[in-house]
Parts: sequence; structure tokens; C-alpha cells
Amino acid sequence: MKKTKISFSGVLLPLAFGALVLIIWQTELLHKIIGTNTFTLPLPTTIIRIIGENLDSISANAFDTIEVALIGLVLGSIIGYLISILAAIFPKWGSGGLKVIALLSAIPIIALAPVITNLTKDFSTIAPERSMFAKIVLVTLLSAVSMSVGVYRGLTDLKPFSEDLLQTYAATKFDIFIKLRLPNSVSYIFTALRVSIPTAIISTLIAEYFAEYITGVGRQIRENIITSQYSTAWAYITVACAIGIIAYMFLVLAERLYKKKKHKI
Amino acid sequence: MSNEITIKNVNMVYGEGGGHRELRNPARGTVALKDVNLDIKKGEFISLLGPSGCGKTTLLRIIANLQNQTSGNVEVAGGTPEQARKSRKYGIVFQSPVLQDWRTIRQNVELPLEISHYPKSKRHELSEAMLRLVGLEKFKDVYPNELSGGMQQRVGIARALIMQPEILLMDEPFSALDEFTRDKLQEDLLNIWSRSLCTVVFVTHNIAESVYLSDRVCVMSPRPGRLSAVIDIDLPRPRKLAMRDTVEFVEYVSKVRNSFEGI
Amino acid sequence: MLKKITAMIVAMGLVMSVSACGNTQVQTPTTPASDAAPAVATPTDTKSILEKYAGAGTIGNWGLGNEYELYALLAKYNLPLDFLSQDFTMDGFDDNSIGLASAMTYNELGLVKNSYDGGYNYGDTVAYIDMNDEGVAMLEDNLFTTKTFAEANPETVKAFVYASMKGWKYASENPAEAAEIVYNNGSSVSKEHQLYMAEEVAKLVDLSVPVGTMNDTAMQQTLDIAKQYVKLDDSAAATKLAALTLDDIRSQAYWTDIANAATFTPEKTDVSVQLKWLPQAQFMGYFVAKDKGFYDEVGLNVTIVSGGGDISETTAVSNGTVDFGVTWVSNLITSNAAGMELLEVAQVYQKSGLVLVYKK
Amino acid sequence: MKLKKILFSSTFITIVWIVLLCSIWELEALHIEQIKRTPEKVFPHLMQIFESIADPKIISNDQTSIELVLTNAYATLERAGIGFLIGALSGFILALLMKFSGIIEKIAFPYLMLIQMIPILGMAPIVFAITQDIGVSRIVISGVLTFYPVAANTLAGLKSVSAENENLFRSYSANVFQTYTKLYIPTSIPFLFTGLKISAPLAITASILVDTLQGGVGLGCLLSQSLKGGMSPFVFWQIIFLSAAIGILSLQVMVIAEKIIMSHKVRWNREKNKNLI
Repeated sequence: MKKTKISFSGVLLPLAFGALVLIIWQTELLHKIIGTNTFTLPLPTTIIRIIGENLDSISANAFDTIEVALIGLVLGSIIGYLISILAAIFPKWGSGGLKVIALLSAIPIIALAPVITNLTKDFSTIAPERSMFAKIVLVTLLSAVSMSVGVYRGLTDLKPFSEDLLQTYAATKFDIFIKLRLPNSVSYIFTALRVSIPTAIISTLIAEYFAEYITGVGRQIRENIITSQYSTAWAYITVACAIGIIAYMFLVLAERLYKKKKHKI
Repeated sequence: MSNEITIKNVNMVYGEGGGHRELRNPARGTVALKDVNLDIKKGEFISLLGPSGCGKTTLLRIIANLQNQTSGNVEVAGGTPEQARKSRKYGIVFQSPVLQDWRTIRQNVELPLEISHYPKSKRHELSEAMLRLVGLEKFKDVYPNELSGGMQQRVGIARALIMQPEILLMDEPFSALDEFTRDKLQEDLLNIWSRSLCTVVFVTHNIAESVYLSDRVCVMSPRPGRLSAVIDIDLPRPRKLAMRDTVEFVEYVSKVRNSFEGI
Repeated sequence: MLKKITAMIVAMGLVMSVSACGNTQVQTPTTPASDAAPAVATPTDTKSILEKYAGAGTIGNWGLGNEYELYALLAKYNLPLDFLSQDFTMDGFDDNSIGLASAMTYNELGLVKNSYDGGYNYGDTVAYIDMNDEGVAMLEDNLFTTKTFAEANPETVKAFVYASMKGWKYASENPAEAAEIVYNNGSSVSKEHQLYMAEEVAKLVDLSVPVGTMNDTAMQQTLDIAKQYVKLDDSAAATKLAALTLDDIRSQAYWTDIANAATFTPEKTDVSVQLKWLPQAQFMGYFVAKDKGFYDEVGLNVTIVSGGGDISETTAVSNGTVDFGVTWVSNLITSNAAGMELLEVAQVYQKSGLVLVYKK
Repeated sequence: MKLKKILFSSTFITIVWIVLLCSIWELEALHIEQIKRTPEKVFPHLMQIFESIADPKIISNDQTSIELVLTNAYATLERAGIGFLIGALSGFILALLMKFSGIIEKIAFPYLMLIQMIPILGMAPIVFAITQDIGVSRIVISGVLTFYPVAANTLAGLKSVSAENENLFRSYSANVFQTYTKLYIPTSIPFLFTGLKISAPLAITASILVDTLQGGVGLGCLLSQSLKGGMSPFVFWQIIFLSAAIGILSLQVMVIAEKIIMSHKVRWNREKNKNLI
């Protein structure tokens, strides 16, 4: 009973709100409220029509964006996780190192992207390859930062006495790591992903601005905005949002499955 | 002596009232309290004693109007629990001190006065007196994190008493404290009570504690939560800690314990 | 410990360590050539050069609406319409990842050739293909406003065009002074480059015709190339593009030959103009007109707004944030196809400034 | 013993890391120097960047490169500051509203998540169309980008109030205003600072990002100018270092503000949700 109640108000209410916004958007009431025209803010039906008309090119661009974001996210998360393990093994030096790593996130992506593009020129003589590589490096870097910082807390913030308990069993440092620190860090992985999934997608979009090879949702948004094709730009913006939402939904689903499994054990 | 609190045929079923499914199938709800009847006299010190899940805290919360009973009638200080709460007839102490970290001890004690818009001078006067009563006048300007658990709980008691309420509701206030601190606080509580003359409803799962403090011990049992026995404690007052070594005390303790058998 | 440090290095210097591997070819700096090959490619060269770089896949352009002339040129020689994205620097050209790079005669070409700040010092070792020679030129920097604004404020528009063209004439006749004026108005580039740019821009203005002349033949060619090579995903906009005529994009009604004296009674005296790019000699006429008081003479108080970001000048003019804008005719065409109602009122550059530069 | 203390002090460790990072940089710069024709455009030596800061050469409008960078940084900082204040304030207010009404929370929460997913830069022209002013657009966008951490963390703080505390206030029959000013808001302050510490550097990078929407004055404007060539390549590197420094500084400002506001009072709470960084 309780479950149906939650899903009713937790899903239907926001959906109803979304529908309301769509209605005032479609009826151009929204345009009157914020003082714009259907040219800058095209109607939802126009956006949908354009997505329908260009399914092939949109899905090709979306695929390139997803590929970069996904590979970068996975690589970055793995590297970040490994870094945090190293940092947890040598906490004194590790936490200092992580502080320095976190400084990287203070550099604006927009400045980082062209530098990385230039530095990775020699990766391949084939432009699409090195261009994709440059984008992946950027996303990897940013994902690694948020993962390493987030998971380090999971590896070190143990429940009180849990480490003492294992020590009473004469467990080695390695045992404590495997039995205590690693399992404890899993929920922190999810927290870190909550941050790094949107970051990965947004930084992919921005990296596409500076990439050598013209492809991707971000680049298309920019191309169309600069050439005043707002309806098409909006179609791509919609696609970018959809990618983000779907990725986020996968994360929430994975987190639920993990918690369910944990409860069962 | 007249009644301070009257509880008549009170039932509490969780999960009921929210949806229609329970109405069709009442068995699905958890019965927290079943047919509880209890009269608490003015100035009486009464304990609600029982294991976890017996509904003792639920009963206290119903008296405090922190939740509503499913059925039955509760009268507090001559009115409904809600009226009693709104006219600030009772003070309440929880298991944890629930102090506000950003307020000094004095400011914490004065919190209920602030909410009732007392003038500053009056607040200071009352808080000085209360802190003296609980023996914390020296600590009035420090912050809670600098106090021990026992001292923090004293602040909680001072805060509950500052409005000079008719009723003091206490929900396992000493259960998180160590034995030595608990002994001291129990003795102090009796002292404070004897001076303030308020009615005390004291929730505990400690048999010796309930016998030592109370005029009457209400024994409650779980599944469904109900009042299974009420035992008068005719020990002389004022009570000192040494009394707990007397034969009469030990007999009362075993009498209360025996009342749980067969449940 | 060593292992940990290594891992840290790998992670933090990911970029660096990875870029280091697979890097075997060491480029030797190009030696200044003493050969006397001409700087501009002859038509017979063009075909082989285009084929060479198209085959290698190293033709570069910025995209973002700057690529249509390149498309027309590639199509002319039956080559695939592919290019790499140039990031507004010539670094790609410098490190050979782009072999045939797009460049504006007045900007990137100067950076490639010269040695001042930001330059790449290739001197005469580079040559280029000129769009004007290839018959695929499109008109670039113009002056435009919205149809609504022009209809409501005809005298303002006329006055602004008149004074601006006066500024352009003066600037083109005195490029050194114009460069100085632009530099003092918050230029984005070095002093030396500013002077180079002013001199090159003067060539595009073409003082042999009245400044601001809208040549229908050149504009029709621009429109035709746009219709052929601009690909719009929005089918409604694509249909509209196909139906556009010259009268939809420009009006002769507001331009006056500055050889004739004229007076105006502007309806709106405080006006603003947004540039297509950052403040530089590409727009020297406006800075000169303001500096020399030409705008004051016609009773206008003009604010010059910098461009060069993602909010394009067409958007700014269309939504009324600024009154006038400077853009390329192709950008104006795509904007109108998408639903804007923009109107060109003067054509400043009579030729295309786009070239494709390569190392000899 | 004393030496050991110094060797393991966190300052020393940080310095060692920074030195290490600089050595990696220099190695890479040396490598680039070998293989590129114009290495200073791709990856200059740190020394070259520092030299360029001291370089008295006038590069634009009577300013040396560092003067130019600093002038632009000031403009960006100003916008970032205003955007940050607006974003933080509206995030805080939204969190209060969401705590106040379950319906508002249920409606707003999924969209709050969504805000992070929107490529806000792509929507800049819309914001621009509404505000009709590039400066205001920049402030609004950096406000939107900084809004989420504050809203999410404050909401978490408001929700961290224990049931016993809520019961206590109910037992006093405190009204809504009293409950918020005396209970919810004070409890959420440490969480608010967690949010502010995340969003302060974010406001800086966001402000630089939105600078690039159009020319004018601002670190981002200068960044795109320097990227487009025609000026000393070191301006670009100066901007990167300065923007990182400002980002770190903004975090430090929040840390100091937190220390001042909470002083010794909330040690317990602060420790409970301290961040690594």
C-alpha cells in the first residue's frame, strides 16, 4: 500500500507538473510569460518533429557522445578508485596527494579541453581517433578526480570499532582491506557517480566544442546555435538531457539492486 | 486526590487510518496498544515499565499529543492532550538530551521560554533558578559539546521544568547513561520532583529504577501492547540510594519481575 | 612507495604520459624557403593541392557556419565534403595535423607568416588558395539590422550606414591610423598584428567602388552557394532557405553613396552595433567612425558591442538587444531561413577574405 | 624527532606533491620542446609562464599581460560573486520550501536533479533572450550552475533534524516560524556550508564558462581571445593558473567563513559532515 502511495505522489506529481509546463509551453503562454518568441524557444511539437526527421544523424551524434562519456567515465572511475586505494594504503601521503588532485577540478573545463587536444595530437594520425582520444582523456581525468576523492572517504570512514573487531581476529592489513574497507567503499562509489555522471556528460559536450573531428551532441548544439538554427539546437539539447536522465536512471537502478542484494545477505 | 491524567480504553493500531486496505483487512495493522485504562493522580510519580515493543513510549507520546490514539479517550490536565500541549501543561525529557549545539546551556534551557515570548529578564531569572536546581549554574555559558552525557541530560531536565509544568513526561531519560551517573540523576530527580510537586510519567525498562522512583509501577507487555499489572510501591519517602539494599526494596523488585512471568 | 608514486604519475599525468607514447616522428622546424614559388596557387596547382590534402584528410575549417565556401570549392573539384575542425588557432597547421588550413587573409594568414606575438613565423614558406580566384567566393562582413527596426527608424538606419561607411573609407585610406584607433579601443590582438590586419582589410573593402555597395551579382552568387551547401536539419527552415530571394535578405533603401553630402533626422539617436568577432581591425570602420566623430555628425550616439562568443550577432540583433550587427552574408541567410527577419543595409567587404593555406 | 614531525606535517606533504606535480609538468614541457615547432603554444615551461607575468611589455590598451589578466579576472570575480549569492540564496530558499511542503519537494526534486543534466550553455541564448542583457545572462547562468549543491545540501541538512528535536518543538507548540528559525535553519547551517564549499569554486568556473558566450571584459572572454591567437600565448597559461588559484581561494574563503560563523559552537555537527577537501 505504502509503495503505491509513494510512487503515486513521487512520480505522478512531478509528471503532472512537467505536463503543465509542456502545455503552457505549447500554447505559447510560456513565451508570453518570459517574453520570448517561438523562434528562440521553439514549440515542443517542433522539437519532436525535428528529432523525428533527423533520427539517423541525431542518433549517430548521440552515439559518439555516449561513447566518449561512457568510456571516460568507466576509465576515470577505475583509475580514481585505484588512486583512492593507493591513497588509503598510505593515508598520510595519500590524503595530501588527493588534495592536490582535487585542485584539478578548480581549472575550468573550457581551458583544459584545448590543452588536452593539443597534447594528444600525436596519439594517432587518424583525426577521428585522436579527437575521440582527447575527449576521453578529459572525461577520464574529471571522473577520476571525483571518484578518488569520494571513495577515499569510503575506504577510511569506517564504522567505529569495526577495524578493532577485525584486529581481534588477528586479521592482516590486507584482510581488513578486503573484508572491511572495500565493501565499505561501495556505497561511496554510488555517491561519487551521482556527481561524476552529470560531470562526464557535460564535459563531453564541452570537449566536443574543441575537438578536431566534428561530431557529437555538444558540437551540434553549438553549430546550430551559432547559425541561429534554434529549433535544431533544441532538438539536440533535448537529446543531451535525455542522455543525462537515462544515465542517472541506470545509476539509481543499480544502486537499488545493490541495496536489495545487500539486504538479502 | 483528583486525576491529572485519565486514559480510557485506548487503542493504537499502526498503519490504520492512512489507506483503505487496512480497513478491509484490520489484521494487517500492528496493534501497539490494546484497551489501556489508567488514572494518574495529581503529584504522583508513575512509571511505565516493560520490554521493547510493549507500547510504553507510544502511550507517553499519546499523552504528550505527539501522536493520536486510534480509539479511546485521553484526558490530560483537565482537557484533551492537544489542549494540554498548547497551554504548555507538561515538560518532556527524551532518551537523548536533544540539546542545540549552537546554543549555550543557558540558551538551551531558555528555549521554551523564548518560544512562549517571555521577556529576557524573566527568562534569565528562571533559567538561573533552574540551572541552580540541577546544579549546573557554573556551566551556563558553555556549549553542550563541552558537557558530559549526564550533565547534558540535566540540562534537558532543567529545560523541561523551566515552564513550571504540571506534568513531567520522561522517555527513558537515563538509559544511555552509565550506572554511576544514573544513580546520581535518579536521586537528584527525586529531590527536584519533591520540590516542584509535579506529576511525573516515567518510561523505563529498568525494574530497579522504576521501583526506586515511583509511587506506582505500570507493567506493560508486548504483542499486543497492553497494561498487564499496576503495582503500588509503598516505600517511605524521601528515598535514599541506600534504600535499594533493603529487604522491602528487593521484595518489590521481585514482585514486579514476577508480574512479567506468564506473559 | 615507488609503485604508488608511479601510479599517481600515471593517473595525474595521464594526458602527458599517453601523448608521449606513439610519438615517434620528430618534426624538424621548417627551414625558411628560398625558392621563389608564388604565394598564391595557380588554378592548375589548386586541383592537385586539394586532391593531396583531401586524400590525407587534413583540410581544416572552423565549421560553425564558416564552411560553405570550402564545400563549394571541394565540390567544384569533385572531392568529398569533409574537413577537420580548426579551433581558431593555427596550432593544427603548425603541428601538421592540418595540412590545408582555412585562414582569413587579414588574421590567421598573418599569424602564420609573421613572427610577432602569437605568430608562427612561416614567412614565405607558405602559399594559399584564394576563394575569389576559384569563383566560389561568398560575401562576408556586412552591416545589418532587422526589418522591423529599419521600417520604424529609416533615418537612423540611413544615418548609421552613412557615418559607418565614412569611417570605413577613412580607415581603408589610412590603415595605420585605423589600427592605432582600434588598438586603443580594447583590441584583442597585438599592435603589430593589428596593423597587418588593417592593411589586409583595406584590400577587401575595395575603394574602387563606393564603400558599402551591394553588388547583386556577388550577392546572388553567395545566395546560390548557400542554397546549395547549407544543410539545415529543420525541414521548415530548409524549405524557407530554398525560397529565399535577394529581396528577403537585403535592402538598397538605406544606403547612400558617401560621395554625396547628406543630412539625417534620426528617430532613435542612441544605437548599438554588435561585431561578429572580438574588437580588431576587421571592424576598424566603426571604431574610426566613432573616434573621428562621424557618428556625432549625423546625430548618433553609438555603442560598439564585442562579439566572438556563442551568442551570435544575428541573435543579438534579432531579439533587439542591439540595433545593428556585422555578420557574414551566409550567416544572415541561414538566420532568415530559420525564421529571423534580418536585412542587410550595406556590404562592407567586396571580396571574400577566406583562403586555404598550405606549406610549400 | 622534530625533523620527523616536519616531514609528516600535512603542509610538507602537500608541498612535496606540488613539487612532484611541477616536475612532471617540466618533464612534459621538455618533451614537447623536443617535438613541437612552437612548444610554448602547446605546453610551456613553468618558468616561461612566471617570466611572462613579470614581463613589462604592453600588450593591449596600456596594460601588460598580467595587468590585462587581472583586470578581466576582477570582472569575472564580480559576476561570479553575484551569481554565487543569487544561486546560493535561491537554492537555500528552495530547500526551505521543499522542507516546508512535501508537495513542493515531490514536484521540484526530480527537476532539481534535471538541472544538472541540462547543457546550460546551450540554453544561454534563451536566457539572453529573456534578460536582454549579456551581463545579467552571465550572472543568471552561473547562478543556476551553483544553485544545485546548495539546494541539495541544505535540504539534506533540514532533513537531518532528529525526530526527537521535532517532538520537542511540538511539545512547546512552537509555531512554524519558530520551528524554522530556532530548529531547522540552525541545524542546516553546517550542511549549507558543505554546499557552499562545493559551489563557490563552481561559481568561478561557471562564470568563466559563461564569459565565453560573448566578447567583452572577463577572464573567459580573455581566455577565448587568447585561444584565438594574435596575442602572447602566455596570457592563456596565466589565465589557467589564475583561475585555478581563484577557485581554490574561493573554497578557502568559504572555509574561513564557516569557521567564523560556527566558531567552536558546532564542533560536533561539523565533524559529523566534514569533507575531505
